[in-house]
Amino acid sequence: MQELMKKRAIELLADGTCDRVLGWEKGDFAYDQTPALFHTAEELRASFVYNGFSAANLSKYLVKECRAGGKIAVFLKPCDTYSFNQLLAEHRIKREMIYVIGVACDGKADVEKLKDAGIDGITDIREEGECYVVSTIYGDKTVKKAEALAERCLNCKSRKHMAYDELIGESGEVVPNSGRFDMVEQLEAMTPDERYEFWRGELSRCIRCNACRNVCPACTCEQCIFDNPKSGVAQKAAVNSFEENMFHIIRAFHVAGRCTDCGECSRVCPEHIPLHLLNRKFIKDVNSFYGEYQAGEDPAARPPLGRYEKNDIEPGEAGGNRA
Amino acid sequence: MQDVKEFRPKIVAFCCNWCSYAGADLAGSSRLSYPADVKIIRVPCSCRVNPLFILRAFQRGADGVIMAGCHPGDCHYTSGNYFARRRMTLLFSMLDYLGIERERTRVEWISAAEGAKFSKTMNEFAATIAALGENKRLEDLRCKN
Amino acid sequence: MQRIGVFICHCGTNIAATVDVKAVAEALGREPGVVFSTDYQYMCSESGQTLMRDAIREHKLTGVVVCSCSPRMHEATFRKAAEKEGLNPYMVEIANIREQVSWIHKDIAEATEKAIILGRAAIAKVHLNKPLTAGESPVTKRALVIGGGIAGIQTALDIAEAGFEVDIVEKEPTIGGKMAQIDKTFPTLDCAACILTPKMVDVAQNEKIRIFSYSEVESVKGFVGNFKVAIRKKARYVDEEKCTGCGICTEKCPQKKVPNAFNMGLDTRRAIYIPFAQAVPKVATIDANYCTMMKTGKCGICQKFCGVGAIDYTQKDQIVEREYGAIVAATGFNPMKPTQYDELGYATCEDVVTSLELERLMNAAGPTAGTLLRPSDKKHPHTVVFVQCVGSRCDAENEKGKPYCSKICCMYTAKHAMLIREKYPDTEVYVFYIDVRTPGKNFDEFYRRAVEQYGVHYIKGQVGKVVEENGTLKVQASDLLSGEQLHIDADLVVLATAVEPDKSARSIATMLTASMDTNDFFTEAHAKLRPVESPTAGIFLSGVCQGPKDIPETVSQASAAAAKVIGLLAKDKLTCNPCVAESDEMLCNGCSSCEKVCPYGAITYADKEFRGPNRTTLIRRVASVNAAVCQGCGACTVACPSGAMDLKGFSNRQIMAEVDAICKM
Amino acid sequence: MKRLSFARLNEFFAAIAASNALYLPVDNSKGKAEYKKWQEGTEMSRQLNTLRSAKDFFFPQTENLMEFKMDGKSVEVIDTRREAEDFVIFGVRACDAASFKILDSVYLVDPVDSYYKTRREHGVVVTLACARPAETCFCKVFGIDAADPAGDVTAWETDEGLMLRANTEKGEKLLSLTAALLEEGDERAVEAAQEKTREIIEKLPLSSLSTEGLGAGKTAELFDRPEWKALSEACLGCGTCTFVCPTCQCYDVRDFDTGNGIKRFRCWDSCMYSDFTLMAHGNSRNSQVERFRQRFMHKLVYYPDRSGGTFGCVGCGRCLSRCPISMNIVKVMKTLGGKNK
Amino acid sequence: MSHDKKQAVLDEILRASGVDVRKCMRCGKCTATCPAFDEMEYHPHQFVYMVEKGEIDKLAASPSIFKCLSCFACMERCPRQVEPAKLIEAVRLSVIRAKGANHLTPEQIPALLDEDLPQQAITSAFRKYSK
Repeated sequence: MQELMKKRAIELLADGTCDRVLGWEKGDFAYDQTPALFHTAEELRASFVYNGFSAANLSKYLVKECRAGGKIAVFLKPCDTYSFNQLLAEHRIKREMIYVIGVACDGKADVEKLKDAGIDGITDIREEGECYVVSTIYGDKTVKKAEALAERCLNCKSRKHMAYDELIGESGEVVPNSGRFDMVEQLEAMTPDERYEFWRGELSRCIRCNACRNVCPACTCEQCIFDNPKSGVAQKAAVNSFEENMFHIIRAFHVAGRCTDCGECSRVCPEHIPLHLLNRKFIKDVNSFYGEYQAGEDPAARPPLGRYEKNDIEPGEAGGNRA
Repeated sequence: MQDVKEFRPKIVAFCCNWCSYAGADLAGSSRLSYPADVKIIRVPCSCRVNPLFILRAFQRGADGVIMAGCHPGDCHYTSGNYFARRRMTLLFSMLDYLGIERERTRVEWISAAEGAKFSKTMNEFAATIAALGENKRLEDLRCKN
Repeated sequence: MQRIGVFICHCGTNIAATVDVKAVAEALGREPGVVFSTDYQYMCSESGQTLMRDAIREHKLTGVVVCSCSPRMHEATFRKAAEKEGLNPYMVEIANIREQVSWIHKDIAEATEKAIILGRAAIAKVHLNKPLTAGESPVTKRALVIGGGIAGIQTALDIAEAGFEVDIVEKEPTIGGKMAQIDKTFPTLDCAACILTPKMVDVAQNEKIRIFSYSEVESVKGFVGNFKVAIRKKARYVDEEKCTGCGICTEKCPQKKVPNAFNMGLDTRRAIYIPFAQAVPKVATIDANYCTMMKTGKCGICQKFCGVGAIDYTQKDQIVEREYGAIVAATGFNPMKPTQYDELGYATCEDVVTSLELERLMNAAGPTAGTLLRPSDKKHPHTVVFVQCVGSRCDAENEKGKPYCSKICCMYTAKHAMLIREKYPDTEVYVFYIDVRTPGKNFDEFYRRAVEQYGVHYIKGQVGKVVEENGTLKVQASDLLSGEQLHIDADLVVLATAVEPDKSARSIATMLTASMDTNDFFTEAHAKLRPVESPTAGIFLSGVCQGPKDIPETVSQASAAAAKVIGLLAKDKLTCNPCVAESDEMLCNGCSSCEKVCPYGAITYADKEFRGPNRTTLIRRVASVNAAVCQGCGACTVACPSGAMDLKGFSNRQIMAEVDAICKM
Repeated sequence: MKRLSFARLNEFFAAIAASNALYLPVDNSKGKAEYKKWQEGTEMSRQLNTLRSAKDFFFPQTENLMEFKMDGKSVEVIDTRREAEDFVIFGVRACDAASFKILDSVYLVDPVDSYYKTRREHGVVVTLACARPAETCFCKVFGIDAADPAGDVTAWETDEGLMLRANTEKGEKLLSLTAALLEEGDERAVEAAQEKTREIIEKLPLSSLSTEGLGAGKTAELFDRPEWKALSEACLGCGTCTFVCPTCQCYDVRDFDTGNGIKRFRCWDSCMYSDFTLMAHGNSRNSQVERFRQRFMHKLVYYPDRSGGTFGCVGCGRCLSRCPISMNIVKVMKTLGGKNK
Repeated sequence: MSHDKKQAVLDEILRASGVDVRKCMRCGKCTATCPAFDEMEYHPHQFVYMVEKGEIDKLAASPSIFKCLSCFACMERCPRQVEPAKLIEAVRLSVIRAKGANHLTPEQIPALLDEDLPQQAITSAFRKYSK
């Protein structure tokens, strides 16, 4: 797969389809890949990588890259194509500046899962069939891929590419019962006190590093209101529980109807706060109140907060422990 | 024993200029009273109410926030309250999801002719908030001393 | 830092009796930025305004807060006064301490505290106010009148008289409305047709007036001065241009059994018809529900007989788009059909009729050619019972009726009773009333004539039951004054049913974004001071659509509405509301979220060049707002994810400052 | 050298907690270590290191500085400083212990930061030598010995129990509080443990990282290097690296308007943020590449310039595992440094 | 009766009936519709008026209250939702209660039943007397 992609990228550079390729660059320990631009075949040969640890959603970089001029090729996993479509819908990127290569994905690994399982001193990870062979300074260990699967990939909503110019590997199907709302439902079933305790426990760990916001492909504001001293609500580090709540509620609301559920927010949170549960709540609510809608599925679709029905449910009917 | 102050809830009511604010005026000219704890902020339309304002009110010590607008279909701006309704539905659902008392937030559609409804709604809401007690889950203690 | 002046109005004792105005002035005077604070008996008075103007000048005020009545009342007054002193009018804010404080609270301490807090919120807002300048928008010099009854006719004629174009949209095939169905008018007893039809002819002949009959308003877009209205011209299957109104078709049509709506269904007409002889436009209309040709494709007799080839069975509804500067709602009323009152027997007894049906039964052009004959056996009735207030004056909880007094029934019933007694002196006439209400010039005299001169029996009490027995209507009623229960054998019972706004009014109000009350009457901008305007700018009210009225009142209101329309159309430019949305291009993402919620299409996008970091330039798509089109609802400001869109006069910071001030410990 | 039997660890903590607030790494609900106040039943984490660094104790994420109270038009300034309580941090690793020196060199030189100083004076640091360093560890590169950490007291987990050595007067005092629980310990057990640790350190992939070409005096050489662009390309501009970093010390001073007054507080800031260095005239670092460069130049060049060559990084490896896009100081050093290719 | 006591009786009747007598606009439709009109000394609209004036004694002493058939025609027809029948019921109850235990017990009823009595009348009687 990686070699196919590399070969294709080199061809695209050679035939002038694009002048740079956005992909993932090898790191020190196999799992620490960095999104990078490759301008030459040499660069690609030297450090391009694609494997079970190529987790980053590259679509957000296109906002910046579209302004840089010159056509860019980008590798997008199925979930990344949703973000791509959403960015297109919001005019944040220009389709004609981008050559999309859809790449198949059978779920990404989360190195934290390996570490939590007690594997430390990792120096390299190889894929062997359904397993990862992890080299450590304490010897080799073999782990089933399924056991290392990232949380977000356990509830993968779709293996289908929503947009591409060409595909490498096969595009799958939308997963009908992904179970991605199970946890939301569990929370809904709790009492308000339990929910409050749950979220206080989670959000109180927030260090306001803004990783969730800055990685989010829906958060592409020129300047975030929380960074804008003129907005009247700018904050830096959260001083108290209110500010922790405030930031996350407003951010979730801000991406309501726009979030593609790519899961990057939770992936990058250094404190492992399950931020996707906020976004999924909105997605679930939108689905149940206003009909099924997945941001990024169709760039021409009208977003749920940009339309209405005369008989929409009343705010008083929402919330509470619904059966 | 510290002296326990009687709990006087703080309630912010966002009222659209065309219907609910006029409804409040009618309640006033009809001498239909409602608790002084309710303070009205005039906005052109319910669709002007940003979730930020609601959180801000709670931060600053409000115990309840109510938004009142024209009845669906009667919006002065045709569709503003329809959008407001969706926004508030989602916001309230999210607040509930975070375990913040659902009853602290409310939306009512009150026309310019419904002075009585305005008064009744505000009385009810104030009673609900008084029963709930002080807002603890979305408060910012910095604003309390 | 602003230099703010605060003015507390006593409003006589309206405010001062419940709010300690001195204490409020003193407390607000201590607020940061407040350099002058005082109280005064009537701020809206000439001397109150002078006080404010003097203070603006002497204290070099940059902002003003008036604590008084609702801003819906006097905001404009105070803003104008400030403007005269050179202060931007949008630097004035009102704290509503009358409707929201003194009128609803009794405890002085509590009311004073609340007044101070509302004052603080207004001060907090003024701190962030910025001078705003109103833009201008052009005015389309044409008015639309929706409804072609006497209200619409009068409004249209008056507007046309002033030299402006007017369109009338009437959903029926002819203009004329309810007045055309009425026989005589009170208190003069002159013939309705005699005074209405000349006006209808005037309308038809006036070059400035265009009638869209058999048409309905489909959609309304735009705003004051610049409405765009789509009118649906319903297919009447007759070419209006060709039809001469000769009426041959209406005589030859073989389908004779169509209930005649103009005669309240008391007789029949043909499937192709002209509602009545003086109809305007006098053009035939095919009732597709009954026309044999339309239903089966076989017949075509009218087409054969039409000398000018006006019949066109293939005609389709047509949508006409027109632009207007002002719109007048004159959608009128219908008398309630009292079928829900089983005890009154309307649904079961043919000889229980409504007052409008009686009009037709007494009209020379009606089904009985003006001779009063009862519907069942076409015999002359000898005992007639009138029942007042049917469906009017009910409790708000009562599902059968309306809570309001229909206003016209007392007078028209007196008229009916009088006319019957005059024409048929052998007839006994009973009127059961709750109260007889006759305010109006020569009205009570008229009613007394019915009693004194014509011997009509007025009985205080209500009819409890009407049952038909062998062609006689057994009326059971109470006479509250004597305490007796009466049993009257009547030949005809006439119900004075409640006036109901026309069913179409609700959807029209929605299109016009005009507000309505719970009874579906249009709400006026101010019950006393702006009775013919809707709160929505550019929308005016004429006739019963605003509330029950008799003909003289309808006509005067119609002319008043016309005067307001003329005043508007006489302007070349309108100053726009400056409280409109504005996009901060530095923050705008160009995501189009705002555009999707804008009801006016006021937002457009363009790629613009910006300075990037370190002397680079970059091109970004950004939104801009057309200030002349924007109406300032603020939907976009919340839809905007980046906070780039804000509303002038109601900015995020201003509203949050109010929130802060109100919630302050 | 004192010895504490592992069985009596709980008693040891209880003895300290009797007169001090005792903080130690505890696993949170996500199985990650964070410092928590000890109370009966608190179990110490077995993780190598805490998710956030120990700098929070002396330089908390947010801190009130003073208040202004407003009544009408009058303003009153209120000092909100409170006498700090004595506290003990147990289980600090060598890297974090070394970071305190770096923070001290910033905050305890003139003008002394009195808020920081007070906390520092009231805090006792008990370090714990590393037994099983991770692949992301590279403290050795900066001359830090994970087997022999600094601190008021140093502790080793050995086969014979927990070995404790007081390094300072504060440390002596702390151990004297728990004297009843301690026995004399054998240096050799410590040495054995140290040897094991050092063996592992030698095998760590990053131990051979070179600082050549970096450090004091390299500003001119490194500032305009073209590689900065590619290195920073993927940087999201979030503050994760700075907030988990034990040596990042930048803060912002902000005012919070409560309606009745102002609370002036400081909170961590990050040079990665777009509004860092925002001034009245605008911003002097307008692009992410400049901000990115600043952070690493500070750690690798500017700080050494001012501190006699000491690097502003202690090699704890937190940024390596936490960066959302896995860009980190090691990659920067490898790209810009001399001998790392 | 003292004024206070009178007021207390009145309040109790208003409370028990749930009727707002002030809503009455004196149209007399209740009376016009009443099938028991001829049997009554005071008619439904007078009931309402008398309660409003506080003339409970007069009303309580009148046999009219037991002539009411509880057919509810007046309630059905009243355009102002005054519900005179509920008022009559409340007055009747207050009279019955004042009599203490001096009324029928369930055991006595079977002996008094008339076979020809319509079921509706029995039910109506229970409603009237058995409280």
